Formats: sequence, structure tokens, C-alpha cells
Amino acid sequence: METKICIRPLLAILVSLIAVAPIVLSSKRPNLREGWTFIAGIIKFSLVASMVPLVLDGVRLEYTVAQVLPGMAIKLAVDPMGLMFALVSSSLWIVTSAYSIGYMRGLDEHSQTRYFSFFAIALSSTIGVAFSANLFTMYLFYEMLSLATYPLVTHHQDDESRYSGRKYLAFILGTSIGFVLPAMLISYNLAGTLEFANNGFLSGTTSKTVMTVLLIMFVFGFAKAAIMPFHGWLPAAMVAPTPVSALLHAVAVVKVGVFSIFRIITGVFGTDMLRSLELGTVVAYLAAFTIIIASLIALSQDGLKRRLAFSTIGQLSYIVLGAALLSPKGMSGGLVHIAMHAFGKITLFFCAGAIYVATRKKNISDMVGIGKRMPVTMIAFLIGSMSVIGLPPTGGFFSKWYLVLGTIEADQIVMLFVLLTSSLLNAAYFLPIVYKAFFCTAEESMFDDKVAEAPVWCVAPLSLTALVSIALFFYPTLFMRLAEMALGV
Amino acid sequence: MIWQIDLMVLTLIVFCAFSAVMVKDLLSAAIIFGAYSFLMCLLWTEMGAVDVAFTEAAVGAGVSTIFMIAAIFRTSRSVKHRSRGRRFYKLIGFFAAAVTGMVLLYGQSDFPGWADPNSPASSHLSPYFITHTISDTAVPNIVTSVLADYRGFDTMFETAVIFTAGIAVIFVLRQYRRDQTDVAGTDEVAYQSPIIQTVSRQMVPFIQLFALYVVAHGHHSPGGGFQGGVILGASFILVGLSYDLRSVLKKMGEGPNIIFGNLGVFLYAGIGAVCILLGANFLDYSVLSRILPATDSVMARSHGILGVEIGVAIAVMAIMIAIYVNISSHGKYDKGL
Amino acid sequence: MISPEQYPVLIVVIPLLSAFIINVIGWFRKGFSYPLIVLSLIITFYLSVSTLLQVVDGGAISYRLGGWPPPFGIEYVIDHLNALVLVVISFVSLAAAVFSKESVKKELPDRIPQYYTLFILLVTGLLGMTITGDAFNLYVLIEIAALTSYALIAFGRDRALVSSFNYVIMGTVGASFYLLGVGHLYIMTGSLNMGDLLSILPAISGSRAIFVAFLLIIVGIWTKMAFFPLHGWLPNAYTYAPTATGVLVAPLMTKVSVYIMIRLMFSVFSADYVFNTLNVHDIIVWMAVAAIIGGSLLALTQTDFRRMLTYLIVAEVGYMVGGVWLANSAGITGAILHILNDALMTLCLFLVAGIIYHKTRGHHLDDIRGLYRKMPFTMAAFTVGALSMIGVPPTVGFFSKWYLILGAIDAGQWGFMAALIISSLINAVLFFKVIEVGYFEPMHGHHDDGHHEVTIDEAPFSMLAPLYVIAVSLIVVGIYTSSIITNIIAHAVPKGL
Amino acid sequence: MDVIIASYNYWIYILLMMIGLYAMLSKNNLVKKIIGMSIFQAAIIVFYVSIGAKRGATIPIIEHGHGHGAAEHAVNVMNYVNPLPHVLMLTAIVVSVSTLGVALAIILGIHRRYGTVEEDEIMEKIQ
Repeated sequence: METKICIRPLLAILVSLIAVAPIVLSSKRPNLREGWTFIAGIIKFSLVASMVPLVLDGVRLEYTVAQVLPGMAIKLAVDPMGLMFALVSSSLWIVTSAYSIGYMRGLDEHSQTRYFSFFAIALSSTIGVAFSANLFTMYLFYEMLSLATYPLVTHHQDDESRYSGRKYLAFILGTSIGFVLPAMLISYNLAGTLEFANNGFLSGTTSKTVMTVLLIMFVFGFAKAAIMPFHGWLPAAMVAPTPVSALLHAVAVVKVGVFSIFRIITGVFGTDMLRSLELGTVVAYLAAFTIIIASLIALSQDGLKRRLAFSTIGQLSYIVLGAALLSPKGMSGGLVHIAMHAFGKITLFFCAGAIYVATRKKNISDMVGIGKRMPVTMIAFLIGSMSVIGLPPTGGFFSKWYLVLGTIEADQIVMLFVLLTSSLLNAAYFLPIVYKAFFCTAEESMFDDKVAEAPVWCVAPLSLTALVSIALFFYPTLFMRLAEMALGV
Repeated sequence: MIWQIDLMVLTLIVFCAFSAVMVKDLLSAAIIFGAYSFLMCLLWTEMGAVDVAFTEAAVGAGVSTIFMIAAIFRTSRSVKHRSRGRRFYKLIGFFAAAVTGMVLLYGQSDFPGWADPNSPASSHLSPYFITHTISDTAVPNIVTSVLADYRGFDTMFETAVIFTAGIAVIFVLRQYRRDQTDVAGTDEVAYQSPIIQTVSRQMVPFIQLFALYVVAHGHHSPGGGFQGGVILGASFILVGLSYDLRSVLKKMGEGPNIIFGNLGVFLYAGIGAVCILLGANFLDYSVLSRILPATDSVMARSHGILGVEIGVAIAVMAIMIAIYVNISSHGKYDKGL
Repeated sequence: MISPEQYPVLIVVIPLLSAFIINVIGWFRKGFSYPLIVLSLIITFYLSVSTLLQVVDGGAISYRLGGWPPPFGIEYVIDHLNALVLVVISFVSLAAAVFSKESVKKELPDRIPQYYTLFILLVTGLLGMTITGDAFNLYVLIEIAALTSYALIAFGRDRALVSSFNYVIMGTVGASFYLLGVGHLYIMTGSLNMGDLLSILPAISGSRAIFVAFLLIIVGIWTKMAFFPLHGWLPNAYTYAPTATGVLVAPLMTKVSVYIMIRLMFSVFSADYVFNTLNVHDIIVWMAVAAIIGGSLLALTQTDFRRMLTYLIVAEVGYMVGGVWLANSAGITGAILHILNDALMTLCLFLVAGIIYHKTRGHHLDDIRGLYRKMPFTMAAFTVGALSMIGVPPTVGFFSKWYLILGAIDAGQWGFMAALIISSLINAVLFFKVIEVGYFEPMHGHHDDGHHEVTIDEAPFSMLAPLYVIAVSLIVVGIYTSSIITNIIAHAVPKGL
Repeated sequence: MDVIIASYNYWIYILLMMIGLYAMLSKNNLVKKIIGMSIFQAAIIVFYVSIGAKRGATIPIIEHGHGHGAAEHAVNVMNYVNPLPHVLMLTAIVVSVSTLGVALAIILGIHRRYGTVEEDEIMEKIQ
């Protein structure tokens, strides 16, 4: 593989960080302020996109920012896996920014400058995680993301958000300091390096006990992946304004968690070693457990966002499960699911937010008949649900298909059943919402027939992401190609 | 060195220390502490440490005791009897003292015997000082030459320590505005006795003359800047004790006193700095021969030592006065004790 | 005019001389004290930085005071270790001095010149302690630093006097133990020069008296640095001290004591004696574990912000002592790095506490309510300091923790590693508690939902400027950790560990 | 007997130190603590001066006539006690009086504020 020194990954990270300054300075002029967000978003997306052809040609882009310790640097590298993730998050940032404008102005929220600033910082850290060339850099951006999202999660500054913020930090910061940091140090002590390697930099060492402990520490340590029992922060964090939940808890934050686990499995341990030590199964069972339980809990939730949250927990474990299968098909299924789920889930969150802006309703039981009032939103909701469930013609079908193939390839029949069962459960907790929204008698309906959608700034983004979800069914090539390149298939 | 005397004095010292700690009346404790210090002087003279003894006489038995008495007069004279609630502290103190004692005894068993001429302490560095003091500095009193030249840097900071103490006492105690909620009563008439006043008035000039002698003759005999400075300060304190504080302040006001204190240490450090300006290391007096008329580098060291000793004396005098004035008047600069 | 060879002594002499100048000129014109002290500390800072560069270029420097050769005279030895500490001291004291302007004016209007005289004498003492190569000279300077800090603390509020008195007692015990230890060394070797002692001691390393000397010196220094069972005097003394004193004393005193411990362990007794002959490091590491956990837990129970910080100092001392006694190069590197890093972090947080006190007349947690709205700049800097204490990269706190934990893994001291992790977690709880109070709770007198605009009421520039310099340096120093370690600290770690 | 002579000084200094340390830590009255502190410090001085003692030697002032170059005869090291500890102890005495001064000042400050110098009464007043 060819390696090139290139500053573009750093620029891609910095652009939104630098944008904070003009955002803060133009806090008195909202239109200009949001203009900066868009400019930064578009520059960021173009920078990321501009690297796609190079990466597809098999070039690896590297850039060392600073040598912070002897033998340990803040170093960025663009490989197919990271690029795919960066592509997803940077494109969705633009969409989410548009949606944020509609949502925040629609609700006349306070402290919008702070909101947009931290949003930009959070995006920088997400891209940073995607482009990290070593564990230390990844940890750095991971922590930065945790902290940057705290003000977003607690945006309302009331007692509920205070409590949720506390829970959020307790889980996220607690596990990263309590598990990842020592695990990282022990790895460093064992291997003398933290650079991600194709076969994992720990592959030389073979003590099974140590490896098991380390793997478990890493998997739980990246609690943003919300593997049970470290999932509690995710539903709590739903107090945040919906765009935050949408981007951060469907795309950036949670996907950073699973992406990190992916990186750990491929770059730190190496699939070969995990396979020979049979450690993949351990993680796979943890994930399977989370999938089933989360889906069951989701069924019982009435708050729409809470239901989505538990659905997310389950879906994240799909990705972890894919990684833990250690088979090429399963892993590429997991990787692609990062993208597919992102578009599907963000649509769902956007819809939830749009419903809230338009009707101030949060609970599913209050949404009977809402399809007549907000048809566009609810059709988008349907598409999003289908993608998350894994039904054609949406992108989610592909990733789930690969996951299923992966379980067969890995001879994990139990996991196959887990996947199928959970798909049924997914259908069971999503489809009734849509059904009730459209098909109900006039008495049951809680809304009058007049069409009254949320502001266009809300509706346009969610339609767009829904359409992308469908498009990904027909054109999944880019993501599939990247995933296969990443896994060397 | 007669070890029998040594033994006897030491035993007395222990007795004094014990009673100073135990006695209930604080004034007696302070006086016993003075006696403790005087016995120490005796002991040290007997061991050949005349300079230390001189200093202890002036400081430990002299001004320290006065400071303590002044403080006692300003606070309360007797210890309140109290047995309850102190058991914990007594236990801690006893435990700490016992452990320290045992550790020290353990280490002591390895010491070379007392007064052994071949012990490392007597054979490693000190022979150099004893044999070179005349040729290096032309100062026969080895203590003076080591104090102000070989280890002159220590002594500069020693002076700085006393200066620091003076400033610290002023900083903590000085009351610039009258504080009406003052606890200690200050309005009782100071004790006055014509006999004491007359005698001390006659003595002050002689004391001061003696102090100057001690400073100037430090090269050849016990004493030096520090002892001389304390004695000078003590002469003012005597005035303060026999008359009242205002008569001291008339002679040595607050401002001049502070300036003297600064000037003294500044003189010391300044002489060192002049050495740098002349191209040598800090406090390397030998280079002063370039600016002092008709001196070679050895005599320059001798003169340098005299210079810093004068600085020390000025600083110490001023600071001793400052501490006494502040303690005895509670920082108010009124009539004092 | 003055050659760079003289810089080592000037580092100490310039502040000493300026103490007198400040005192005399201040007697006539109070207003001159502040510019004078800032000026002299700038010069000192410049001198110590250029000394550090000299050392980095050409190795250790020896300076003979009075021109006498060691061991007869007093010698200054500046190697990589103390050159670094000198820069830390002069930098921190400069920042503290710049900061002190408004708070001294407000809290001690009567005694500004005396305050600044003591202030700079304290700096002199700390610099002298760091630079000297003579065991007895060190004692004298310890006492200068101690006497000044007694007085500087005594004039604080509430129970400052009583805590200062306790400090006098404990400080004197500590210094006297040190003096006794030096006496034991002297009786056994006849020497006071550190280099000379280092060359004599191996021959008599089996002696009981040397062991007692070591014990006395270490316990003395531990008392001074408030190592865990001996920490009782510190929290009260640092909590009630005047603002400017806290800002100067809290970051420096314990750190310089840790430096002294390292200096004596390796430059007087030798690493071989300390780690191989004595073989006590397990016990001491466990004491450090107790210090870290105990300090952190006690900090957790506090409701006063500054008091909380003082307990954290106790915990941080445990970091450094434990790191040194891990007896491997990663641990010692971490400990030395932490001297620098912790000085900066503590300074940052005490500056914030000082600003809060200046603006609200208190530093109880209640006084912090709503400050994120009222003083966003101060609180932003506070957040950086807090993150550094927690150990979030790329702030400095992460890197020293990194080395300390690596050292713990190397030495197989899992307890110490766990203590470091737990203390990070406790710090996270602690600081987010403060952040929550500042961020969520409305200010006094604003019992509505708090969503209206609060006018920003920030501290004066002379307070914010040093705060921001420090907060930025928390990150910049973090990023340059690598060059600090390879150019400076790597040379300071004893060879052969 | 020889053992006693060789160590008696050291034993006594240890005893004095213990008395001083005990008083510093245990006494209720602050002035008493200070007296303990001074005893403690004086004990250390005893220790140092004892180090400097040398059998058969006299005070460390070289015999000489007045004036420069008057004492050219050879100096026998064995004739003079070790001057170095004396120098150190001059400094220590100064330090102890300085500490005493500052400590007394603080005690006076405490008395000014709390009206007592008994530790437990002060603690009661603080609560």
C-alpha cells in the first residue's frame, strides 16, 4: 500500500474547530452565524470527499501533528475504514445543521451560539476519531468528543438535563478513564507502540488471559458503543435537543464507540489472533445479549425518542456483533451498517423532532393519526424504520444481509437466530407507529385532517436522508467497496 | 575539655528543660528557659565553641527570653489546668518522641566517640579551614573566616532569615489603624523605677561601645556581626524595658529602623554583587583588592569579611528592635510593656 | 556586562536584592512595590530560562560561591533537573505576582510593601533551595521559605492564624529533622557538599547512622511536603491564606519539596542505596497509594472549592512520591514531569479560586453558582484546569499520569496504578460537581429559570492575563511533552534503573 | 565508663529532643509549644557542637600576634576544635530566634482575635 504525507485529514478536522471562532464572534447575528456553520460543513465534506479517489486507489494518507511523547505521536491516517465513517458524519453534519436551524428557531431555544459552537467541536472530534492513526490519538479525540457533547446534552440546563448529563459523563468518562486508559497503557507496555497495524500491534503477545482482560476492557471502555450494562447513558441523553440526539446519538457519538471497537479488533488485536484465541465469541455474545434485551426494552417504551434510543442500543450491537464474527462478510456487514444505520436512524430522529416542533408531542400513544397531519414526515419515518429493520428497498437491507451471511460464514448459528429475532422485534416496535399514524378511524385520530408540517428547515433534511436511505439500496457500491478494502477482502 | 563538668552541666540542662515544659506559670517557664540557654552557653564554652556560646548568651538567654516575656505579658501569664481532652495529643506527642528517640539511639550507636580527634567530622573538611584561614583570609578566628567567607553565602541567607523574621513580625502584628475591639488591655501604666532607669541609662553607651568592639574585633576574638548586632539591639531593648517604648522610638523610629534593616542585608548582598561586577564570582572578596587601596587579595578578603560583618550587625540590630517593639506593644507602637 | 556564567547566582541574588529595594521604596511609595516585583521576577524568569538553555546545551553547571572550591565552599550545581524546576518556580511566581495586584490591594491595603517583600523572599528561598548543592545551605533556605510562608499565610481570614501556627510547629519539626539528618551525615562523613557526600557515602552505606540520616531527612521533607500521614497542617493553611499567597504557595511549596526529595535521594544517597540497599519502596508506594486515595476522598467531602483543591494537593504529592519510589525510569520521569505539570495545574485552579474570591468574596461551592454565565472566561480556563487534573489529553495532566501508570505497570505495582485511575475518576466527579454548580444553578438572587441574559462581569485584566497564559500553557506544554522529556527529564533520571 | 563518656552528650541531646518534641506536639498552651520548640532546636545545636568537639584541642582561634603575617608558624590541626559545626550552629541559632519571633507574633495575633492562647479554647471559639 502506498503511503503519502498529506495535510488534508488535519484540515478536515480543524475546519470545524476553527469555525468556532467566527461562530462565537457573530453570535449577535444568527443568519451569519449559521452561515459559518454551513461553510465549514461544506468545506469539511469536500475535504473528506476529495480523499475518496486517492483512498480508492489504495493510497494511505498520513500526517503527524505532534510528537507528544517519545514514540507516541498525535498522528492522523486516512484508510478506507476511517474514510467511510468520516464521509458519513461529515455529510450528515450539513444536513443536521440545516435541521438544527429549523428546530432551534422553531422552538426559540436559548444559547444557540453555544449550541452551534459545541456542535462544531463535536464534529471535529468525530472526524478525528475516524482519522486516528494510533490508539492514543483516538483516545484523545474520543475524550474530546465526550466533553464537547456534554454542553449539548445538558443544553436545557434544568434539573433533568443536569441529571442526565451526570449520568452521561459518569458512563462515558468513567469507562474511558477506568477501562480504556489502563488497557491502553498495558498494551503500550506490552507492545511498545500504539500504532494501529494491519494485524494488530498486540499480535506478537499470546497470553490468553491478558488478551481477554484487555479485550473486555476495551469493549466496555468504549461505552459510547452502549454495550450492556454500559448503555444507561444513551436513553438518559435523550433529554438533549433532538438534532443533538439525531447527529450525536445516531451518528457521531455512538458510532464513534462502535468504530473504536472495530479499530481495536482490527488494529490492536488483529482478527487472526482473536480467531486463534477464540475471543471473538466472547464479544459476540455480549453483543447478542444487548441486541435482544435492548429490542425488548424498546418495545415497552412509549416516549418516541426513548424507543429510538433503545433501538439504537440494539443496532449498535449489530455492528459490534459483525466485528466480533471475525469473518470477512460479517465484518463488512458491520462496517457498512455504520453508514446504513446512520442514515436510517437520523431520519427517524429528525422525524421525532419534527413532530415535536409541530405538535409538542413526545409520546407514541399521542401520535395516533398523525400521518394525516404530517404525511411527509411520517413517510420518511416509514423509510427510516424499514432501513433500520433491514427491509428492501433501503440501505439497511444490505448491511443486514451481509451480517446474516457472516454468521453463516462464521458458523455461528445462534447469532443468526439472534439477528432474525431482533429483526422481527424491530419490526414490532416500529411498524405499529406508522400504522397507527395513517390507519385509524376518525374517532381514534388525535389530529384534525389539515396538513401542517414542521418548518421547511426541518422537513427538507429528513426527506433528504430518507431518500439517501433508499438510494443506498441501489447504489451501495462506494460503501461496500470501502468496507471491503478496509478488511482487505 | 573536662568531661565531668560536661556531665554535670548536661544533667542540669535536662532538669531545666523538663521543668520549663512542666511548670504551670509561663513567666517562670520563660525564666527557666533562659537558664536553660545559659547552661547551654556554659556547655559550649566548655566544648570550645566560644562563638556559639557567645551567640547563645546574646540570643537564647538574652533577647529570646525577653521576647518570650514580652509575649507572655501581652497574653496570659499562666497555663490553664486542663486534663480532659488532651489525652489524644499527649499520646501522639509521647509516641512521636519515643519513636524519634529510639531511632536516634539506634543511629547513635554507630557514631564515632565523642570528641574523637580522628572522627570524619574532624578530619575531612575542618583541617583545611584550620590550616588555611590565615593564608587565605588573614583572619585568625576560624569561625569568622568560615562564617563570612568560606561559607559566606550561608551567612548571607542567615541574615536574610533574620530580616525575613523582622518583616514577618511587622507584617503580622503591626496595627496601622486603632482597633477598638482589641482584647488585650494596654492602658495600665508601665512600671517605672528611677534606680533601674538611671543605671540603665548609664550602661547603654558602654553596651553599645562593647557591641562595636565585638563587631570590629570579630576577626581576632569570639564575636562578630551577629553577636554585636544583637547586643546593639539589646541596648535599645534595655531602654524600652526601663523607660518605655516611646523613648526607644524617639531614638530609632520605625522608618529609620526598617531602612537600617534593609541596608544591613543589602550591604552584605551588595558586597557580593560588587564582586560580580568586578568580574569574580559572587562573594569572592579577593577581587575587592582592585578597588580598595593598598590591599592584596588576602587582605581584601579580610576587609570584605569586616564589611559584611558590619552589614550583619546593622541588620540584626534593627530587626531585634523591630521584633521587640512589635511584640511588646502588640504592633501599636505605643508605650509598650 | 555580566557574563552568563554568573546567571546561576543572579537567579537568587536578583530577587533577594529586590526584596530590600521593594521594602525601602515601598515604605515611601506603596504603589511602586507591584511594578518592582514584576520587573524583578521577569528578570529572574529570563535568567532561569537562559540557564536552562545553557544546561541543555552544555550539561550541568557548577558555580563556586566566593570562589572557593567544593567541598570547602558552597557550590551551586545546576543540572537538567533543577534547571527545569527553576524555570517552573520563576514562571509560576511571575504569574502569581502579576495576578496579585488587585487582590493584595483589596485584602491587605495597609501592608503592601511588606507583603511583596515577603513574597519575593519566599521566591528567593524556593529558588535557592532548588539551586543549591550544599546540604546545609539548603536548610537555611528552607527556613527562609518557611518563615515567609508562615507570615504570608497568617494574615489570611478566619482561622488563618491558627493554621499558620500549626504550620510553624510542623514546619519547624520538618526542618529540624532535616537538620538532624544532615548532622548525622556530617558526623559520619565530615562533609556537607552534596557531590562530596555522594562520593563518600557508598563506602559506609551499611552504617546505621546513615540509615537514620536518611530516615530523618526523608521524614523531614515529607512533613514539609505534606505527605499523607503528615499532611494535617496543609489544608487549613492553604485554604485560609490570602488569595495571592495561596496562588504562590500552593503550586510551589509541595513541588519544590518533592524536588528536594528527589535531589537528596539521587544526588546525596544515590539511587543504588535508596532502592537496592534499603529496599523500602514497596511500603512507600503503598503510603503513596494511601495519600492519593485519602486525599481524593477527603477532597470529595469538601464543600469549599479552595479547600477541596488543598486536599487534591495532598493527593498529588502522593502521585509524585509514589512515582519516584516506583524505582524505574518511567515512574521517575512521571514524577519529575508532574512537578512541572502539577505546578501549572494547581496554579491554574488557584488562580480561578482567587478570581472567584475576588469577585464574590467567597470560594464556597455556593459562590460558584451561575458563574458560567457571569464569568465565562474564568470558567473556561477553569474547565481546562479541571480537565488537566482529571487527566484528559492533550492537557498536561494526562502525560504525567501516563508515565506514572507506565512506571506502575513496569514495577508491577498494581495498587498504585489502581490508585491513579481511581483518583482520576474521583477528580472527574469532583470537578464536574463544581462545573454542574457553575453551569446549572442560578446565581444568588436569581431564582427564576435562569434563562434570561446575565451581564458578563469578569475579573480585571491583571488577573485574567496570567490565568489565560497558564491555561494555554496547560495544553501547549502537553503537546511539547516529548521534547521536554527527551531534552531535559531524560537526563535527570538516574542512569541504570 | 568510656562508652558513657563517648556517648553521653548524644544521649542527652536525644533526651532533650524528646522533651522538646513532646511539648511541641502535646502541650495545650501555645507559648508552651514554643518553649518546646526552642528546647528542640537547642538540642540539635548540642548535637552539632558535640560533633565539633575534639579531645585535647582548644578554641578555634589561631594563636597569633596582631597584624597581617604575624602568625606564620605552622598550625597544628590537632590543637583546634572543628570550627565548621560552630559556623553552622550560629546560623541555626539565628534561625531559631527568627522562628521564635514569628511564632510569638502569630501567638499575639491569635490572642488578639480569640482572647486566649489555649489550643482547646481557640478550637471551641472557631467552631
